[in-house]
Amino acid sequence: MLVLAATSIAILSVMALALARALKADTVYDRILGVNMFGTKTVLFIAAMGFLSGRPDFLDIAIVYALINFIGMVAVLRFFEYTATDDSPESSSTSEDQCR
Amino acid sequence: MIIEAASTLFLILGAFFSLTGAVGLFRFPDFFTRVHAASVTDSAATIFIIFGLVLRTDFGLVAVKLLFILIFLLITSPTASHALAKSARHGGLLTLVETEATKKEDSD
Amino acid sequence: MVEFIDLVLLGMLAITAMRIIFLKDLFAVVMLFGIYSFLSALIFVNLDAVDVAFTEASVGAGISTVLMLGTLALTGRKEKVNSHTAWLPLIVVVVTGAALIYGTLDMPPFGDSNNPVQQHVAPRYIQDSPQEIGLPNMVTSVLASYRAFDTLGETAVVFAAAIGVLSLLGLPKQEKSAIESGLKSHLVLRVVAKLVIPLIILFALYVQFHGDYGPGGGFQAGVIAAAAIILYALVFGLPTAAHVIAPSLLKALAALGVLIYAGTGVASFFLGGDFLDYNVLASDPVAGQHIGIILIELGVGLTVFAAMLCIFYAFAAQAERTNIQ
Amino acid sequence: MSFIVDYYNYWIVVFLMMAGFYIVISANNLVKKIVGLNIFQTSVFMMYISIGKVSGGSAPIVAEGITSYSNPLPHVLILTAIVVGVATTSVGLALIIRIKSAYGTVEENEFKDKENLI
Repeated sequence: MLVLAATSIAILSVMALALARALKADTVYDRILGVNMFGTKTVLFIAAMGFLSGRPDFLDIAIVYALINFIGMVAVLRFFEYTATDDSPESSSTSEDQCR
Repeated sequence: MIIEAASTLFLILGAFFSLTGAVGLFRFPDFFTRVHAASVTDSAATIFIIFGLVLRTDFGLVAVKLLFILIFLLITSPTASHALAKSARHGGLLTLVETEATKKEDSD
Repeated sequence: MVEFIDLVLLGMLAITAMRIIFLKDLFAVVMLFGIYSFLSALIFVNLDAVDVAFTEASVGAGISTVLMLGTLALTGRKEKVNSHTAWLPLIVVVVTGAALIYGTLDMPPFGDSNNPVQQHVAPRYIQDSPQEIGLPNMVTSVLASYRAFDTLGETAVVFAAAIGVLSLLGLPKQEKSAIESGLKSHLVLRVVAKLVIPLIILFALYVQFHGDYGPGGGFQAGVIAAAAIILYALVFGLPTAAHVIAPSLLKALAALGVLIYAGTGVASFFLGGDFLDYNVLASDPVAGQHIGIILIELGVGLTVFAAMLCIFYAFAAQAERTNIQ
Repeated sequence: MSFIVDYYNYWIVVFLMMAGFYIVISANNLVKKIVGLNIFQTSVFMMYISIGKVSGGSAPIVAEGITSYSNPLPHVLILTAIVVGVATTSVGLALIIRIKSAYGTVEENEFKDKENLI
């Protein structure tokens, strides 16, 4: 039980770090990386939390998280393709803005 | 007893790998190394933690669901990292070495 | 432990909300909003609302993020900086917030089992629904049987929203010579998407039919199935997806779902019961409840699937039209 | 101390609600307003779910060995509210797209000069 709690807290702190990365990113890509890591760690956190509370039959939610995280990533990449063909000077300048 | 010990070991390893990945997310110098740190540890931590949890079930439906999550994450997470790195490359992001090389060219 | 996790998650949520206020890059705002949805879903899991968490994770984080990104692709991703400081809104917000916090002091304490809310209808649902309806998942029992009227209304709202979006934006036209779009350069992604989409659809079916026993049900299953097709459309382009599932078919499906739902009600009418009273659908009341719940969950699932996909098609068609011009 | 434990949940909900409210009334960009509206909405959801929580209770799905369940009624209300919320959000976003194509801008303060266009 103690190990589960420790693992949950470790995952929770990793989530906090990934969130910090997503909140304060140098480039857009770093932000997406933070969001992606946050998503995968959340999946693990839900799984661990289910065992911690003694009802591990709610893993369906973790599966949904994994699915939606992936779809969200693909949507973001697709959005980049649009803005890259649409107005590439503007979109590249915005990423530069965040860079510096 | 052995199963419990193995589960504990797996969970601790998984937690350790996740933490190193998070540190890597901050400490590595350029975006591509950060992707590397994040995605490699992501996969390792997923494998360890899920196996650690599977050992705590009675190997029924819950274990099957956990394995489903594992397979799904092992397929999608590296793909997402790869696609992200690829589009960052297309978007004109440089590695640290390349940035230094361009700086040197500028100063020459 | 529950309180500790709750506190940490709520803290993360508050920080994310603060960051959303000050960010000017709308793309980052939408990304953070996705995190915000995921975090709130986690809080729902922690507060025992597994069905709600399921819905929030699939609908809130998935569909809203995709739709907002589609809108941003059309409207531009930079928010213009306004020079004047917004003092008046800040004062309004602080005063309202102070009043609300003063109001919370009169509320019953968090988590107390003697709160008024826990005394009235909830005990009946908790004690009697497993016998009356015969399902372990009380949320499904209440949603689909005790409050079936309400759910019929909600399904109709989703249907109406789809009609609204279609009348505003219009569906993609099926052209033979449509330009190939999609993520052409991402070969790995295309292969993996092909691998993953059947898994997602399988999982959607599981959620649809297992919703009586675990978290899940028609709303969630519809959205997950729609998400599978959305993934297909994102990776392989809208024309290909519209070729697989035609927009005209979706219109019919959305209407069919509401029709199945209302039709179940009318059927129970003709069998001598009240509207949406499933007891009369079979000789045994519990079996009747089962049939009724499966039927209306199917109706809900179909409507939500078709409505969400229609909405996505409409947004994506707008985006592609602007992209081509 | 027990005072804080009893109420912190509601306070953070109020904070989030006000954050959403602030975005709605201060932002000029319509997309950001929609995001603010969604934050507001989510905080209301959280309020309901907090009210339905029973300490020591478990998720309202019958299982052996569990005696205390959280209140299922708020869950039902919020479950449908989330789906309806996204449906209405999508109508709002569709309206924004139409506004963009009609006026060429989604910034609220830029509409002023274009009022006679309607």
